[in-house]
Amino acid sequence: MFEEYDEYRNKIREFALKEFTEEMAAEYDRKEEYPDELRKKSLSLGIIDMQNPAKVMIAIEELCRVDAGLGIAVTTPYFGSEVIMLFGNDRQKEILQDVYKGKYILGLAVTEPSGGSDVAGLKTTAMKQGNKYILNGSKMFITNGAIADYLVVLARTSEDPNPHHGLSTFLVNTKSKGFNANKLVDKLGVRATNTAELQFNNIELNEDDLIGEEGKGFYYIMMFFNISRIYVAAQSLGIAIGALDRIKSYIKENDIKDEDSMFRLSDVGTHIEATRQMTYNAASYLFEFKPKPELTSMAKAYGSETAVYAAESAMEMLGDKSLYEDVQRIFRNAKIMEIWEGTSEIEKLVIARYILKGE
Amino acid sequence: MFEEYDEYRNKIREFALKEFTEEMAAEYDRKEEYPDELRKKSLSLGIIDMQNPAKVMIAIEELCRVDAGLGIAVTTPYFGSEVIMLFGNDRQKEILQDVYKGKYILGLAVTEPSGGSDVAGLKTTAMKQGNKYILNGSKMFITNGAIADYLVVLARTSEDPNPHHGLSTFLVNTKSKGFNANKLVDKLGVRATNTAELQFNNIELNEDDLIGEEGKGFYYIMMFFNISRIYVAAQSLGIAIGALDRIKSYIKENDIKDEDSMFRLSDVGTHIEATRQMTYNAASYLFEFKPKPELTSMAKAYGSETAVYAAESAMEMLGDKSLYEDVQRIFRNAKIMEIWEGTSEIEKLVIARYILKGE
Amino acid sequence: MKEENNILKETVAEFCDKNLDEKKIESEGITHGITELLASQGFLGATIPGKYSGSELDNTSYEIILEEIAKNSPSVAMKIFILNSLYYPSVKGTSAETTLSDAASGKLNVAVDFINRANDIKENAGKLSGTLINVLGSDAEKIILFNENTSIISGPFGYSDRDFMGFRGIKFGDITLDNTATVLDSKNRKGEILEASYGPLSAIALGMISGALQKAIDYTSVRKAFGNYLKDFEPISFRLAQFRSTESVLRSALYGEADPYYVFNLAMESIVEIARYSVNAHGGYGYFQDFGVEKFYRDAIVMKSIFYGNQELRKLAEHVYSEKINFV
Amino acid sequence: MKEENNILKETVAEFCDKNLDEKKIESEGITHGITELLASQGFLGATIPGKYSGSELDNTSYEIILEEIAKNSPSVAMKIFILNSLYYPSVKGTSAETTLSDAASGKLNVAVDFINRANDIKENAGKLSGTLINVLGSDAEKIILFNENTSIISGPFGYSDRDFMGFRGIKFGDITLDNTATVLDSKNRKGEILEASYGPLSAIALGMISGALQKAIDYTSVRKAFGNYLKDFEPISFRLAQFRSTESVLRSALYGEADPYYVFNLAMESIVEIARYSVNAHGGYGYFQDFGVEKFYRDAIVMKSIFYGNQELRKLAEHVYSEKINFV
Repeated sequence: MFEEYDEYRNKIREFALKEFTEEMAAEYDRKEEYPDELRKKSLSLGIIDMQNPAKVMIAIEELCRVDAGLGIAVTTPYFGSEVIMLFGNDRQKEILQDVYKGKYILGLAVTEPSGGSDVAGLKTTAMKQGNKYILNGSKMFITNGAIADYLVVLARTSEDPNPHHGLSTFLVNTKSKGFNANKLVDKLGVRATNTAELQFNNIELNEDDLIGEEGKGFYYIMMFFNISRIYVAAQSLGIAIGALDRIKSYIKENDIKDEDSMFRLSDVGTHIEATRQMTYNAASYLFEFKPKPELTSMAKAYGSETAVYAAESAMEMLGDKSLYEDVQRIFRNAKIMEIWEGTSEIEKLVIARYILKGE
Repeated sequence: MFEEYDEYRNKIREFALKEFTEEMAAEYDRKEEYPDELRKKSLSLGIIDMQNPAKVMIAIEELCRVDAGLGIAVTTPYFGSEVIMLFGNDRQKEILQDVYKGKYILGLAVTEPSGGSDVAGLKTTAMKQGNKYILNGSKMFITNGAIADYLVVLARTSEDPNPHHGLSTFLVNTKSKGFNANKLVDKLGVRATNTAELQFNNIELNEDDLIGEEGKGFYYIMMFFNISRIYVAAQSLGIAIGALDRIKSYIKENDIKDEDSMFRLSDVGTHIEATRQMTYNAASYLFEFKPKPELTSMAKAYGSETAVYAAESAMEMLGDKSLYEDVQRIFRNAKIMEIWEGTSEIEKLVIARYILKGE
Repeated sequence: MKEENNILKETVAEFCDKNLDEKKIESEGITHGITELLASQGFLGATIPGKYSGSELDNTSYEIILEEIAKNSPSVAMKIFILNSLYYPSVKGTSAETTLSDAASGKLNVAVDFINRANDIKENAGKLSGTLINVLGSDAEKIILFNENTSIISGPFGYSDRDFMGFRGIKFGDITLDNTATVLDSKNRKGEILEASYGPLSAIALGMISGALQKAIDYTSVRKAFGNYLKDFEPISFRLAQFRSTESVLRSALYGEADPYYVFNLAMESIVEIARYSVNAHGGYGYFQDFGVEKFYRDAIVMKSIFYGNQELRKLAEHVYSEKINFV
Repeated sequence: MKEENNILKETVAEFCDKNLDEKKIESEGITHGITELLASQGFLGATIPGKYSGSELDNTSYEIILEEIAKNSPSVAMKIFILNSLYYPSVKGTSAETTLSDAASGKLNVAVDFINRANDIKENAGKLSGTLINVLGSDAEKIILFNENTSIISGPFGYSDRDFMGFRGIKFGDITLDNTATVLDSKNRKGEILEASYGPLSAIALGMISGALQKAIDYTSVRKAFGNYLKDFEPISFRLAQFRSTESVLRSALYGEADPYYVFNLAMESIVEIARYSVNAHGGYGYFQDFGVEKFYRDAIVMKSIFYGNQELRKLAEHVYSEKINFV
């Protein structure tokens, strides 16, 4: 189901090679700033097609292959849009259209300072008072947190003995009174993306800010993660291929022949091939609405390890030459893959559970 | 292209579960003997269909999943048949039909005592004298060597500065005068298979014993290895799944809950999924006559590591319980996967070469 | 290492070279003759008091003996370990202490059922009946049982052999009991005894690592492929060299000031990989008993399977965190 | 470890605690003030003779200083290493030896261009022109060059900074030369100098391993997830405990009798994995400089990239095989 997109893939690759120059990638990495002009350019050139997840995945892979910081920056303004697409009301879907047109930036706020991967344990509340919900709490490590116009926020709307119940999703305007975002700096990598800590102080939300049904937020978000994880696998795949590109160039340019390098090259290439097969296989189930979450989790967990392995291999194989800009940036970018959208630890528990269920 | 064989797969699985009892597997492992009655039974039940490589692959996987010693013993009497199928003359193809009918056992004799993976460096000669070829030399680690009726033998027919030239393949009757086979014993695993050291002392071969054209033997054998490697990947996949089966049973029967075991289970399962995707993907190119040797080599190298990893994991997770018959046999069987049909070292050089060729 | 230790090391190495035919031991077991030789050299009863015909050696000397012998035959090293590190502390201070004399002089074959999978063992006034499953040393005449108490049972027993994956020099199988058992101790000392054995077990592991690796280094120094020595191929010699680093660091730590817990842990984390790759370095030959390298791979995984599981890792983690952990 | 060594260890640890703000060093570099403090404590010129204001310490003491400081700031440890293990042996016995006085007392900033990617450096009667690429310590006033000869070049230089992946406390960049170079030695001593530095480099690596791991152990002891401490999850605490085993064995070997070659090799083979996993154990927080753990991951890979490549592995393999190898 992915071969028909070869032309689209080439187009993305050309865009990335043309726009993601070393100067630009290094500059945004140094400044730790979001490259808003690239977002606009990518929209004007039709790089992003959120209606077609296969294309989104290919775009992520090819953009991250050239630079993950810029690549993620360009593909992340839509982060959380699947939640609105699937469960949002008409007004929310209109806002989403404006996101797609480039008018707004979207984000998703789930993780909390105390929570990490423990979604059900979150402490942010949106208790109903009359026909309003009053949002209170804080969120951590929120991508686009300080630049988003709207955020999909998960909060507790009722106390329930089952912590998975009683959670709901809202579309929150970041211009709301009581909203505060604190940009987090000095990240190891993907520094062209914006990460923030958020505070919600008695933000008033209307009933039509609720996304979908009250109390179903946990399940919406889990469904969303089942989709977004495949995109992280694609980010990882792109980063790994990018690292392999640099290794290959280095070997060719320096006429490297030693067998140790050949073996390392082979191992990196094999891990990438495994990641590719697992990612596209999991995606083909997912995009045909027959998701196999264990395959997605495997692709994400294995893929993130591959990204890190490929990046570290590039550093080690290039030796002190790796200290130049691009390879060391790949190295710093790769690490986040093992952390966001569910750490590898969480993925592995999910996988184990599915394996034991199977015959 | 493999899903249509689900029914066939079930049939094989049933056969293996019924015939490969623990008693039988343990007995042939202990005796280090070839189970000829199983070969005959598998033929009479139509388990083997050498005309259809997809089915061969599935049979190998499912049989090795239950027991690799017996599984390989049952699927190996045809070893080398692709060479005859593709390049043999009518008489040779008739013999091959008899192999398929169970009348004869076939084998392939390439490796030499001094050679290992260095095929082009072989020393066995078959020099022409009049209208005869005189075969002299020795072979090492030959599967079916002491039980085969016929062997496909690679030998040097002319001195050529290019060591890849001047090699030819012959179909040798093991009843020929001057043939001697010495069964090698005390193998670590796959002890139901027969392994031998061969001596050829002035064996007279006729012109119609030559398979295909003189001087093309090296290329025939390399082509054969491109096919047989995918079968080794399938053996590895089967062994790994078999190890996972034991781990799952152990976890369920003993109600194991510790997270360390869950992680190990997840890692083994993920490696197996990667092996499965790579193996079937490589096979789909190969069986449609568009081989991508680098994908086959990746599947073989990665798969053999997975088989060993899964088997070692089973040993370690079951602790002292692994010392019972079946798990420890899986462990001993798995190791050969990294050695035969091209050590992992050779595969990795092949893979590296292809990666550097690609854009 | 001190001069006297080096002399001991060389003496043991020489003894192994001359007297231990490791292939024969693998297929025929440790014969009575070998046991007596070990005893006459003072290796068998290495740490046992002199009054019981032991050599009363210090820990370092004991570990040197285990390491050197394990390089050649892990089975023989394991036999010595069972007597000195498991049997001796089990009978020490009990009525069975006097059995040490015969044990250290090679006249009495002893074992400890540390795998301890009793199958419906019933105790009736000190009389045990039932089957002991998977006893390493099932041909012994005295066997220590770690059940609720520490007990000694006396043979000769009827035993059934199993094909055994590792430590093939030692009999392995089930024992049917119809005998008198003596309770030696009112508590099970298995935990403390095993804890004290991390050093000696590490010495055996180190010997196995060293033995396997040396075979691989020797083989790759003389074997050619594609016109070059195997060692000329970087992926092979680099990897073996890295393993030698691990071996060397482990040895320095074992005989130095390191915590035996940590040495044992790193040894267990490296031993299988090193043994496995040492087999690989031999190509097809590695798969056959004749080359003497595959046994290290078998013995390594058996050692891990028996001595290094979830419980040991929990203890290690608590050791590192210096507190009791409530594992999820 | 001897009592005096333990006292030194504690002294250095206390010094770091009080005086080294590792986050500030990461973002602002090693200030003149810090350098002077290091000098006044005698850490800066650890091995340099007393007549040059050094502390003339033995190797063990030097390594203890490096390890303890690297636990806190690998950059500072690297700065001390550059002076003691690279600069000092380079100028020893040459006309530039007297510069050690100022260097050891923190008045003179020195560096050694061991990456040594000269870009069209031209020499004309001792006068060098061109650009030195990627000099670690590019703000130094005296820099040793390992070209065909060992030379010293004197600044102050014009230099351009690069954003640097690791050892951020030390300036890293290019230096444009238009200056007088003095040839100190007629042969390049880089090889032997680096060889002698495996011990000190291992000490830095060990400190980094230890620093990263301690952060992870501390964090997992207090941080909760799903209602449990992170350490309660076996895959986390087991792995950290295993890394602590490696750390402990390495330390025992480094300060014991092990071959520094082997210690260095095992340290390089473990450091990145340990630093990486220590970051992971911090979840999202690990990705931010503020938690002080990601720097170990960056510094670890830089250390490997600079000091541990194909050449070192070839040397190691030849060391193990005790012969020259003709690598394919």
